[in-house]
This record gives sequence, structure tokens and C-alpha cells, in this order.
Amino acid sequence: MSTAAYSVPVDRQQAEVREALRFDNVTCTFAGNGKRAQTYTAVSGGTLTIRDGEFVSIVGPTGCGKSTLLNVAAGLTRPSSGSLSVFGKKLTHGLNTQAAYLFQVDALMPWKTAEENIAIGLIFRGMPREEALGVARGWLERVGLQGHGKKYPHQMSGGMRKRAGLAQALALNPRIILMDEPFSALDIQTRHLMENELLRLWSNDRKSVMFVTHDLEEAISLSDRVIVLSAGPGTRPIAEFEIDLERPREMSEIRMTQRFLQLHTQIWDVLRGEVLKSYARNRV
Amino acid sequence: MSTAAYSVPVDRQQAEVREALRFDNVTCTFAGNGKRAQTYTAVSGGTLTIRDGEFVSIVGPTGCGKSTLLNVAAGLTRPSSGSLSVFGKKLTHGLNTQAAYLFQVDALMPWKTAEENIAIGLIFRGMPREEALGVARGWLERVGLQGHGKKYPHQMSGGMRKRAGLAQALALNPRIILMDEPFSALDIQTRHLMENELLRLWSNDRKSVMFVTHDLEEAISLSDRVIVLSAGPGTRPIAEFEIDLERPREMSEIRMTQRFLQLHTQIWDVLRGEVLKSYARNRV
Amino acid sequence: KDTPEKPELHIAAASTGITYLPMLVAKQRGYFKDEGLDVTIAAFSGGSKTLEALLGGSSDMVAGAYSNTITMATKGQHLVVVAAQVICPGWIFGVSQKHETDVKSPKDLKGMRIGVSAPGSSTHMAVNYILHKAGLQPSDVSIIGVGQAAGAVAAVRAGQIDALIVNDPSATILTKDGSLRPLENMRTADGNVKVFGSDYPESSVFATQDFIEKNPKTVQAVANAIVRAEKWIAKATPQQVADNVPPQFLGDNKALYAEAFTNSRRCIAQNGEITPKGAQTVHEVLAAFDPAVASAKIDLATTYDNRFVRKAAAEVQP
Amino acid sequence: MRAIEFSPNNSFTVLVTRLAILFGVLFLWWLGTYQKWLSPFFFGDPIGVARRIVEWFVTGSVFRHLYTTLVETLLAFAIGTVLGLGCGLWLALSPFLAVVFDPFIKAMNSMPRLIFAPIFALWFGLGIWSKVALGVTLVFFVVFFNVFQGVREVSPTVLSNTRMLGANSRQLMRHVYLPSATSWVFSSLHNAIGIAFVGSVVGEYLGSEKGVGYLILLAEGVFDINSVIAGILVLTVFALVLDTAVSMIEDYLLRWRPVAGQTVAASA
Amino acid sequence: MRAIEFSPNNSFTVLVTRLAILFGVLFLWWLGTYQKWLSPFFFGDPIGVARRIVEWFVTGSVFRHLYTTLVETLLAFAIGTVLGLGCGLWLALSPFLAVVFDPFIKAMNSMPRLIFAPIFALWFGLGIWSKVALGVTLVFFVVFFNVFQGVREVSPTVLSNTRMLGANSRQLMRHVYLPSATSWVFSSLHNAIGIAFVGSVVGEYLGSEKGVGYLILLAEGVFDINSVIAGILVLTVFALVLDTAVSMIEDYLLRWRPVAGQTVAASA
Ligand SMILES: Nc1ncnc2c1ncn2[C@@H]1O[C@H](COP(=O)(O)OP(=O)(O)OP(=O)(O)O)[C@@H](O)[C@H]1O
Ligand SMILES: Nc1ncnc2c1ncn2[C@@H]1O[C@H](COP(=O)(O)OP(=O)(O)OP(=O)(O)O)[C@@H](O)[C@H]1O
Ligand SMILES: [Mg+2]
Ligand SMILES: [Mg+2]
Repeated sequence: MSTAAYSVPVDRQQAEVREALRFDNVTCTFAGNGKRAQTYTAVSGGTLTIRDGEFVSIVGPTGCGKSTLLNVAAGLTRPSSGSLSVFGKKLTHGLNTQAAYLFQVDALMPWKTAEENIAIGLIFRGMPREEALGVARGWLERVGLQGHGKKYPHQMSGGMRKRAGLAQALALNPRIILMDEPFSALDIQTRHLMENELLRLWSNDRKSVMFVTHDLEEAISLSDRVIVLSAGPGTRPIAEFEIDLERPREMSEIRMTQRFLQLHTQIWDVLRGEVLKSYARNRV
Repeated sequence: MSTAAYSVPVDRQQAEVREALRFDNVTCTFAGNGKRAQTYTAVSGGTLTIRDGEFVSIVGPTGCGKSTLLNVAAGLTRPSSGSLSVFGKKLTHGLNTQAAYLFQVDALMPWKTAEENIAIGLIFRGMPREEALGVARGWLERVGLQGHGKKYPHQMSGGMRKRAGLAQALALNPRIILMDEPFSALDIQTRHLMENELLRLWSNDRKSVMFVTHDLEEAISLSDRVIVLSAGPGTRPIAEFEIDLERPREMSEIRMTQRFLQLHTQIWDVLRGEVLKSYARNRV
Repeated sequence: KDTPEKPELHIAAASTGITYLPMLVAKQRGYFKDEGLDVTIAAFSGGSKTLEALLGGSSDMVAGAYSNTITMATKGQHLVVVAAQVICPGWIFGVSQKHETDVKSPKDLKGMRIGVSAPGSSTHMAVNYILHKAGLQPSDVSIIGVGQAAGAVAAVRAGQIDALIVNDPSATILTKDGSLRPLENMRTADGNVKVFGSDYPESSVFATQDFIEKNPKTVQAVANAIVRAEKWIAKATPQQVADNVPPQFLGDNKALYAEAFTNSRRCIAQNGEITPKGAQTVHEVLAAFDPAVASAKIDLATTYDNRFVRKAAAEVQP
Repeated sequence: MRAIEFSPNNSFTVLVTRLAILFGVLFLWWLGTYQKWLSPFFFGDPIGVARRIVEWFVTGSVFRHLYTTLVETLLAFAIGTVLGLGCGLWLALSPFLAVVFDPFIKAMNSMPRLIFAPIFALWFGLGIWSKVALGVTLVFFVVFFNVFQGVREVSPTVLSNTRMLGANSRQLMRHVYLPSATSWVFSSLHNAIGIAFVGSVVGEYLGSEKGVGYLILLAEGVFDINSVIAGILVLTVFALVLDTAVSMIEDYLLRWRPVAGQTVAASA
Repeated sequence: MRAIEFSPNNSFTVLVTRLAILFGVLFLWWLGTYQKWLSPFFFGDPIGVARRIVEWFVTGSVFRHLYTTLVETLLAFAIGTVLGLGCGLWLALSPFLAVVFDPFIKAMNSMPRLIFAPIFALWFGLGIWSKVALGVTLVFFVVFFNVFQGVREVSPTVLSNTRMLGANSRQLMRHVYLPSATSWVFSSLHNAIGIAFVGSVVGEYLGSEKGVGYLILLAEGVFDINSVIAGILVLTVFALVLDTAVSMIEDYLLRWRPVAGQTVAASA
């Protein structure tokens, strides 16, 4: 697939800068409803770094602020304080044009068919329509949607929409990939196939990936590093784990290895604590 | 919680009829786009039964037709041929009023806060507003959303919306519960808490549950019976497994038992075959 | 014959009723054409709209009330009548059936609702004048604009107004079935003199001074056609008249039209002239209520120009 | 299930019901005027109206009037829609200007435009353009308010996603705002068609040399109510034709919509 | 970042820009008429207009006219909105009737209602009710088309969910259709306010004994263009007041909406 010619402009500083994304003391406070309502601080003092070419997974209790962090990384949410740097440059306004973002919720254009949705990003980058549709059809096949390309989003199942979204984001061949639970609506087998596909793509030219998931096994088996977020409100990264499993990895096999189980237990201990804390805190 | 007085009217035939839901040779064919477009048969000749008080999980490759079956069970989609019976009565028009349905996608009313959303079903059943809000607050706590009751759906995270939807459906105390991947957006720990909660509720008065999931472990650990669907198009149930694990079950423990792993392997073999078939078929 | 400077002429008509017959007949019988003019008559829903069209430059001439030239003179606009179409306005001022018994003369109208074609129009002025002569103030009555057509008829019949000033054919319709009992009849020379004391020029054809200066031949051609039509009308039977009105100005009720014509024919001018006395009367009527008119120094002789019609009367054969 | 299915997709039943209503109303009208319950002076009579319409078309006298009015209406509709769309999009996408212009636009919308007819006549002459201008001032606002709101209703997620995919503002317009606002636009267009006709007829009614409004004005002056009604009916038919065209475009553009009853019936 | 922030939330900049535009236009108007570029016959002059307005309010002569027009407008607005809402909801929820009535409604919308003024006068008298009737026929369609479309745009999932929760049709209406159609309704209301004013003024223009339309007509009859403009301006101010009230209700009802820039700024 020759998408490279249409990919996002390459930053000059790339070679020197080793950090794809850098969150500096990021705080996100949301306004409440009404005038006298309390604000809600979802993320507070979040400092973390995704190095260039690194695959980082973010795990944390539900509702802690993972999607919020991704929105900040994409430039869609401006932090209340703190800053985000993309390849060393502060992002003060506008979107993070280096990144592709797979949203947690459906975000396909309902008025376009699956293949048009996948092709549209390429068309935005100036690829001729026919060529873009050709590339899109290749992607459809890769995410197992061949034969469903002419369906509109409302005619697809939840898992199919997720996969179409995945293809849409990846087809752009961006330097940073932000993914919010991309595989949660898929059955395990399909999920493994997708995970393999993702890793294959990633290892080709080492994109920087920020990957949010609830599935700890998935996080470990895919990542270079797993970051655990604390329970909200005022979420911040509380633990980091380097995943020193060898690459290339085969999804269905790696989960049986000794080191994997070890890491799983370690991370799980931290994570469980946070979840219980979150649950308890909500329960009061 | 005294929701019983407001629950759906109890069918007279209940005692005699042993089948909560019965799909008789159900076929669902969807129209394509445009005049000359092909139709797509998602489900074909689907025959299955959910007995009264039974907890049945449905698994199958993504996009095979699980949500379609649930829609038929809810009376939202009318099958192209075949029929659905609810407690022995054919459902020829209207909705299945005995059932509560937790949708795969977000279905909360965006103009109501979390607690209003949960209370609304009770209000529809004639419970005074204040009382209903009281019950709703109880449910908020049970699904770990205490303190978030005044948030509108767009202010909640994906997992929080899912849990609010769960509370909304369960608060009605219906005789049949239809659930479409209710826990897929939750972290494992929260998921276990929710699963336990669901099982506790279910065991209280043995509702009939039709539970769609991608997580085979979840399916096995919750259910009385697991039904595997074939790959689409023309999906039909191809295998059934009685889960003879003892109840009550504790989520975090049951997965380690011998019988569990045995069942898992059995079901997995069938399922994997279907997924691969589905993937291959799409790949052509 | 001289060819007109502006052969394509647009005339804006404030109404196309009986009092505009000379123009309509001239058009239908081809008199304009005979003078080398291609006249288009644009119908407007009131006098003020025609003036706006004239001053805005979208019409060349106006068929409208003479009083307009006086009002406009106070605004610094110099309009000149070149041919009168009537010598009396052709109005009936009457009371509705309901008040037939209690209103015997205009002074009994105190506190009542009086319909005019539109507030501020020439009918409104005339009503003011009539009331003034009867010793009433304008504020003693309410004035309602009801138009001259279906709206006016409906308003009288439904008893929504107590008195009405209206011209034909509405006047004929309303008096025939007794819905309106005339108090003043300005369709006859006598009735007209009783109200105003003299001729009362109303419907006429005018243009801006500018236009007349630049297009004397065109104006002459118009005057010729109008005078010729007036002469023809003077001799025609009502049936002939009805047959010589363009169908769209006639409707499908020729009998009604003929009857209305019979009632109003005394008003149709015979030679297109405006008399100084008549002009004086109109000025008085306006001056009684419009302070702008009362205070302005207007040389009435400049508001009309009888030269064209006199020349026409001398030359034209019906 | 029932002998007759009152379903919107059963075009036979729909047609029959429509005709029943149409002829019912016509009959009541005829009866009312025939029995003098309704004054024929105001309500004409259906037979006279029909005769008038036939006469118009047989003699062909109506064509130039009809042509004028249709041209005015179509122009007003087209120009008003394009302007409304343009301004609606433009302001919806520049929040600052939207807030600044808000009171001015609302003020203009609340001005009785009829009163400007003379000014339009001044600027655009007595021909079709002054009527078009009047029509445009009516159509514009109907479209404007809906487009403005429609653009703001775009799903924030779809919008964010498309922006992340690298769309520039022109592309956002074409691929997100316009498709998303389509149903808003068409809702306003259905209204605007009628309004455009009203605009041209009223414009003609206030002063013109031809057109159906002119016919109506003249007919009113001589109490020819049948011609008035005939004029209105002829226009109405054209309005419906135009509306059908708009509906067809709408159906085409909104073909991506979920439709009720998605499953194909067994018999199909 | 810049010295002046052109943000819609900066109410000072907004106000200044608005005033600048307002006075700019007034100045151009004044200059145009003063220099005779614009004919004072058609455009009056701003100072004369201002003097006229002051005079009206000082002598109080305008109040009974203003009162009449406001009452008519409010009634037309209220009745038209309620009817439009009612019919829109009703038809949107009965697809069969909607399809059947569709051409009739569109036909009625395209009828030039001005021409019915005599019939309204006949039915409703020459008092305020005939003007209200005229206004209602205008407002109704604007609201109707939007409500009708708004109801059909309800998210199918939310609708299904609410039906599964056991809502009856009245409850569906109240808890799903109405909230979901709210932005549609309000979009039409902003338009309808202006239209209601137009309706009453035009109605008065066609036959009345008081009201601002009457004032305007009277002034037009004696070519007092300053009074015409003064009348229009006074009405416009009231239209803006009414619109502000509608906007406030709208903001309250739509408080559940996601707003842009959800995070609280550091300084806040
Ligand atoms: N616009 C908003 N207004 C108010 N609160 C918000 C808003 N958006 C998010 N929040 C709050 O911020 C917190 C974090 O939300 P976020 O969506 O980032 O969670 P998450 O980690 O992605 O959870 P999940 O795993 O369930 O998707 C939640 O408590 C949520 O209620
Ligand atoms: N309205 C529709 N029109 C056309 N095809 C449809 C429609 N709804 C569903 N389908 C098709 O039916 C098939 C089954 O869809 P369904 O949503 O039931 O899958 P699912 O088993 O729930 O999948 P997932 O696990 O991804 O949610 C899919 O191939 C889908 O494309
Ligand atoms: Mg999230
Ligand atoms: Mg599904």
C-alpha cells in the first residue's frame, strides 16, 4: 500500500527529539452543571511521556480519566493547566496533526459507507478518490470486513463499526496512534487477529502508540510499557512497567509465558488496589 | 428496595409455561442499499429457547447476528420469517413488555442526568418521582456511580454510561433481561463486581437472562447454558453447553476450577472454528 | 403625426375601477396604439404605491388621484396632471343597514367606525372633509382601511364598520341590496356639488414635470388617447362600454359592470380638463386636515396642465 | 391483518384517502356555496373556478402570467436558499460574528418586508426582480435559521473524528456540516417553497404588470372571486410539483438514514 | 494571545462591535440621505426618525397602537406555536396521516395568505382577531415543518430504549420526542417571532383602526416616510426583546447539551 506519499508532513526535528508525546503536569477540570455546581477534576498533575516509536498502554479503573488524557493528546481537550508537547513542540492551539485517534465511541460518519469512511482521511490528504477507495478496500480486508464495504454504519454491528474505525485511523499511516479500547467489542479470536495486525503495522515503521485498554493481558502482550492510572478524581499515573517480552510476539502464545504471568500479577496488584479504591470512594 | 409493586404485570400462565423466550426458525433478512442491492440474511433458521429462570449466554464471532437476535427478543426487530414466543405467547406486534434490554450502544437519554435516567423506567410504571429517584440513587451506588448521579451522559465516561444503562434496565425488575455486552467497557475488577451483583439479583428471584458477550470466561462463569452461534451470514446456533458449575459462584475464584477450564476449552474449540470461518469467509 | 419620444410607456394605475375607464378604453380600443404608444398598465394596490413606482423610476406616468399632486408638492416633488379622467370622484358615502335609522346625516356618525380605502388616502381626506362640514373632529370617529373591493363589501355586510366611502362597482353592489344607504352621493354632479361645492377632480393621469418637459410628444399622445376615449364613452351605451373594457379589468359580470357604469357615468370627464375651481376645492379639502398642505405655498396652477388636452380636444375625432 | 392496511407505504390506500379528502372538501365547498351557506361572493363556486381554469388554459391567456410568477418564485427560492445556506454556514462556523450579528439578523427578520416593496421597486424596478427580492427576504430567513441551527447540531464526536482525520474547513463543510445539516435544510426548504410563492404573488399583488398576483389583484377589484381562487389553485399545483422535486432530492441525499422496519418481509 | 480577543464569550468586545455596526449603519444612512445619495423620499432621515420616535413616546400617542400590535403578535405567536407543535407532533407520530395530509399542508403553505385577508375579516371581524388569524397562518407552518422533522430525527436507539422501559405514547412524547425536538422547535421559534410581527403588521395594513401597521399605512398614505421607519424600528426593538426571552427559555431547556471548551481554564 503506497499511503506514505500522502501521510502527514514529517517534522524536521524528528531525529533529535525522542519524545513523541509529553504530558507536563496536566490537569483537567470539568465544569459542573449550573452556576453553583462543583467542578470535577478528572486528571490532576498528570506527567507522562510516550517516546518516539514506543507502544504504551494505559490502564486504570473505569471512569478514571483515560479518555480525557487521549483527548488532551489529540488536542481536542485543552488542559486546565499544564501542557502537552508533540515531538518537542508545545501544542497551544489546534489539533495534534501528527496523530490518528480511534475514539471509544462510534465516530464514523453515518452518511458514508464503510469504505468511504475509511478512504475519507486519504482523500483529505489529497489522494484521488478512486485510489483512496482502492486503499480502503485493502484495509477492509485487513480488518475482516470484506464484502461489507457498501454498508452504512447503522447497518453494521458494533464490532464491525469498531473495526471500520480502526481501519480509518490506521489507513492514514500517522506517526502517533491514539487508541481508546479499540478491541473491546470484538470476540477474542478476532481480537487476536487485530492485535497481530496492529503489531505488524507498528513494527514496520515504529509509530508511537498510546493505547487505552481494560484488558490487562492485551496491554501487556502489546506494549513496551504499561502505565497504571490511579482512581479518579484527580487521576495521575501511579505506576509504570517496562514490558521486556521479546518481539515479535504472537498473541495467542505469549500469554502462556512465565514472564507474562509475572508481569500480569505485578500490574494486577497495583491496578486492583486502584479499582477497589475507586469503587470504595464512589460508594463512600 | 420495593420495586416489586411497580414491576411489569405478571403473566397468568407463568406457572405452566416453562419457556421464557422461544425463537422458532427465525430468519432476519436486511434490505440492501438502493433498489438493485442484494439483501443480507443475518440470521437464518434460528431456533432456540430460554427457559424460565435460566441464565443463557450467547457467544459468536463479531458481526454474526447476536444483537439482531436480541432485537428480535425485545420485539424491536420483526423477523422476516419465523416467530418469537414470550412465555408461550406469540409476539406478533408491539414490544416484549416482559423484558428489559441493555443495548450494546449508548442509549441513555442525553437530556436526563444519570439518576433521572435510572429512575425514568420506574416513573413510567407509575412510581412517584421522588420515590423513583430514591430507588435510582440506590442503584447508582450498586453500580459504583455514587456521586455521579447529577451528571449528564456526555459528562460520563464510556464505562460509566454502560453502568448507568445497566442500572436503568435492572431497576425495573423485569422477568426477562436481555443484555448486549454489558461489561465490555469495564475494567476487569469492576466487571467482576458487576457480575457478582448481577448474579445476586438473578438468584433472588430467578429471572430469565439472555446475555450476549465476547468474553467466554464471563459467559461460562455466569451462565446455566452457553450457546455458540455460527459465523454469518445466515447465522444459527450450532452448539449448546450446559454449565454445570455449582452456584452460588464467586467470579474471581470460579475461573480457576478444573471444570471451568474444561468447559472453556470445549466451547473455545467450537467458537474458534467459527471465528476463523467468519474471517476466512470475509477475506474470500 | 409626431412619433412619441418614448413609445414604450408604463403607466402605474392606483386602481382599475370605473373612474379609470378612459384609460382602460383607450387601451382596449387601440387609441394608444394609434398614437404610436405601446402602453403597459401596471396595477397597484393603492395610490401611494403608484407614486413610489413613479418616483422610483419604474413607471413613466401614473393614473391616480389628483390630490396626490398637491400632497407631493409639499414634499418638493413636482407632479403635473396632464389629463383628468373624471370630474367627480364617483364615491358613495353611506351608512350600513344597521344604522339606517339612527344616522340621518354625517353628524350622527360620532363614535362610529368608518371605512375608507386606506388611511391617508384620498377617500380618507374626503371623509374628513365631510365630517368637518358636519362639525365633527377626526378623533370623533375611528377610521378603518378596508380597501375598495371585497374587503369593503365584507366589512359593511358583516357590520364591522358603520359607514363607508367607496366607489364602483362596490358602491353599486352595496346600494343595490341595501347594505349601504347613501348619505352623500359623489357619483352625480349634484351630489358632488352638494359635498364639495364644485367639481372635484380625482382620477387623472399625471407625470413628473421633468418627464413632461422631456417627452412632450409622448404626453400629447397620451392626452390624445384619453380625450378620444372620453369622447367615445360619452356617446357609448353601457353595454358598449362593458364590451370595450379589457376582460381582466372586467371580471365575468358584465351586467354588474354596465350597471355600475350607468351609476357613475356622470363623473367621467368629457374633455380631460381640470378646472381651477376644482383644483381649489381639492386643495381646501386637503388643507383642512393636513397641516403640511395648509402651510405650504402651492401654486395650484402648476399642478395641472390643460394644454395637452385642449390640443387633443381640438384635433381628435372619436 | 386488517382488511385494509392503513400503512404509509401502501400507496393505493394513501391515494384513495387523499382523493377522498380532496373530493370531500370540494363537495363541501360546492354544497356550501350551492346551498348559500357560504357566500358565493367570498367563496366562489367550484364549478365556476374549474371553468375559469379550463378557459385560461384553453385560451392560453394564463401562460404569460404563470410563467412570470414561476420564474420569480424559482429565482426567489434559489437565491434565498443559496444565501440562507451560505450565511447560515458562515455564521455558524464563526461564533464571534454569529453573536455580533444575531440581533441584526433577528431585527431584519421581524421587519414587515411588505413595507419594503416600494424600495425594492425603486432598486429593482417593477419587473420580476422586485418580486424576487421580496421572495428572497422571506425565504432567506427560513433557510438561514435552520442551517444555522443544523450546523450546531453536528455530532461532536463525528466532528472531532473528521478533524483528526485532517479535514480542512472546506472539507469539514462538505463532508460533515452539510450532510449533517441536510435534514434541517430540507425541513426549511419545504417551508420555503410555499413562502417563495407567497413572496412573488404578494409582490405582484402590490404592483406589477403581469403574473398571477396581478391577475388576482384585478379579479379582486371586480369581485371575480372565481378567478382569485383559480389563480391560487393553479399556483398550489406548481408548488406541489416543486415540493415533490425537493423531496426526491432529499430522499436521495438522506439515503444513508436508518429506516423503520429494516427487515425484509418473508413474502418480499 | 492577541490584544483583543474576538471571542463570542467576551461580551465587551461583542457589545462594542455591535454598537460599531449599528452606528456605522446609522451614519451611512444619515450621510446618504444628507448628501442626497439616497432619496429622502424613500429613506427618510435618521434624525427625523429619531425625533418622531421621541415625539410618539413623549406624547404617548403610540402606546395604544403598540399595545394592539404587541397583543396581536403575542397571540399569533402563541397560538401558531401551539398549533404547529401540536400538529407537527401528531402527524409525525402517525405516519399514515402524515403521508395523506402531506400535499394538503404543503398546498396550504404555498397559498398567498394575504389574499385571504377579506375572508379573515369576514370571519374574525376587523378587530385584533383577524390579524391574529393571519399571523397564525404564517407562524404555524414555520413551526410545523420543524417540529415534524424534529420528531423524525429522534435517535432510534434512545427511542427504542425508552419504549423498552415501558413508556406509553404520552410519556414518549414528553420524555423523548419533545426534548429531542427542542432545538428544532427553537430554531423555528426564532424565525416565528419575526414572522408573527410581520403577520400582525400586514394584517393591520390591510384593514384596522389601530396598531403600528395602521400608523405605518397612514404615514405611507401621506408620504411620511420617517413615521414608517419609526414604526418599523419600534417593532423591531420589541421583536428583539421577545427573542431574548425565547433564547433564555431555550438555554434553560437545552442545558444538558455538551458545550465546547468543557475544561475549566486554569485561572477560573
Ligand atoms: N465534559 C465533562 N464534564 C464533566 N465531567 C466529565 C466530562 N468528561 C469527562 N468527565 C468526567 O471525567 C472523568 C473521566 O472520564 P473519562 O471519559 O476520561 O474516563 P475513562 O478513563 O475513559 O473511563 P472509561 O474506561 O469508562 O472509558 C469521569 O468521571 C467523567 O465523569
Ligand atoms: N439494518 C441493517 N441493515 C443491513 N444489515 C444489517 C442491519 N443490521 C444488522 N445488519 C447486519 O447483520 C449482521 C449482524 O449484525 P449484529 O449487529 O446482529 O451483529 P453482532 O453479532 O451483534 O455483532 P457484534 O458482536 O459486532 O456486536 C451484520 O453483518 C450486519 O452488517
Ligand atoms: Mg473512556
Ligand atoms: Mg452486537
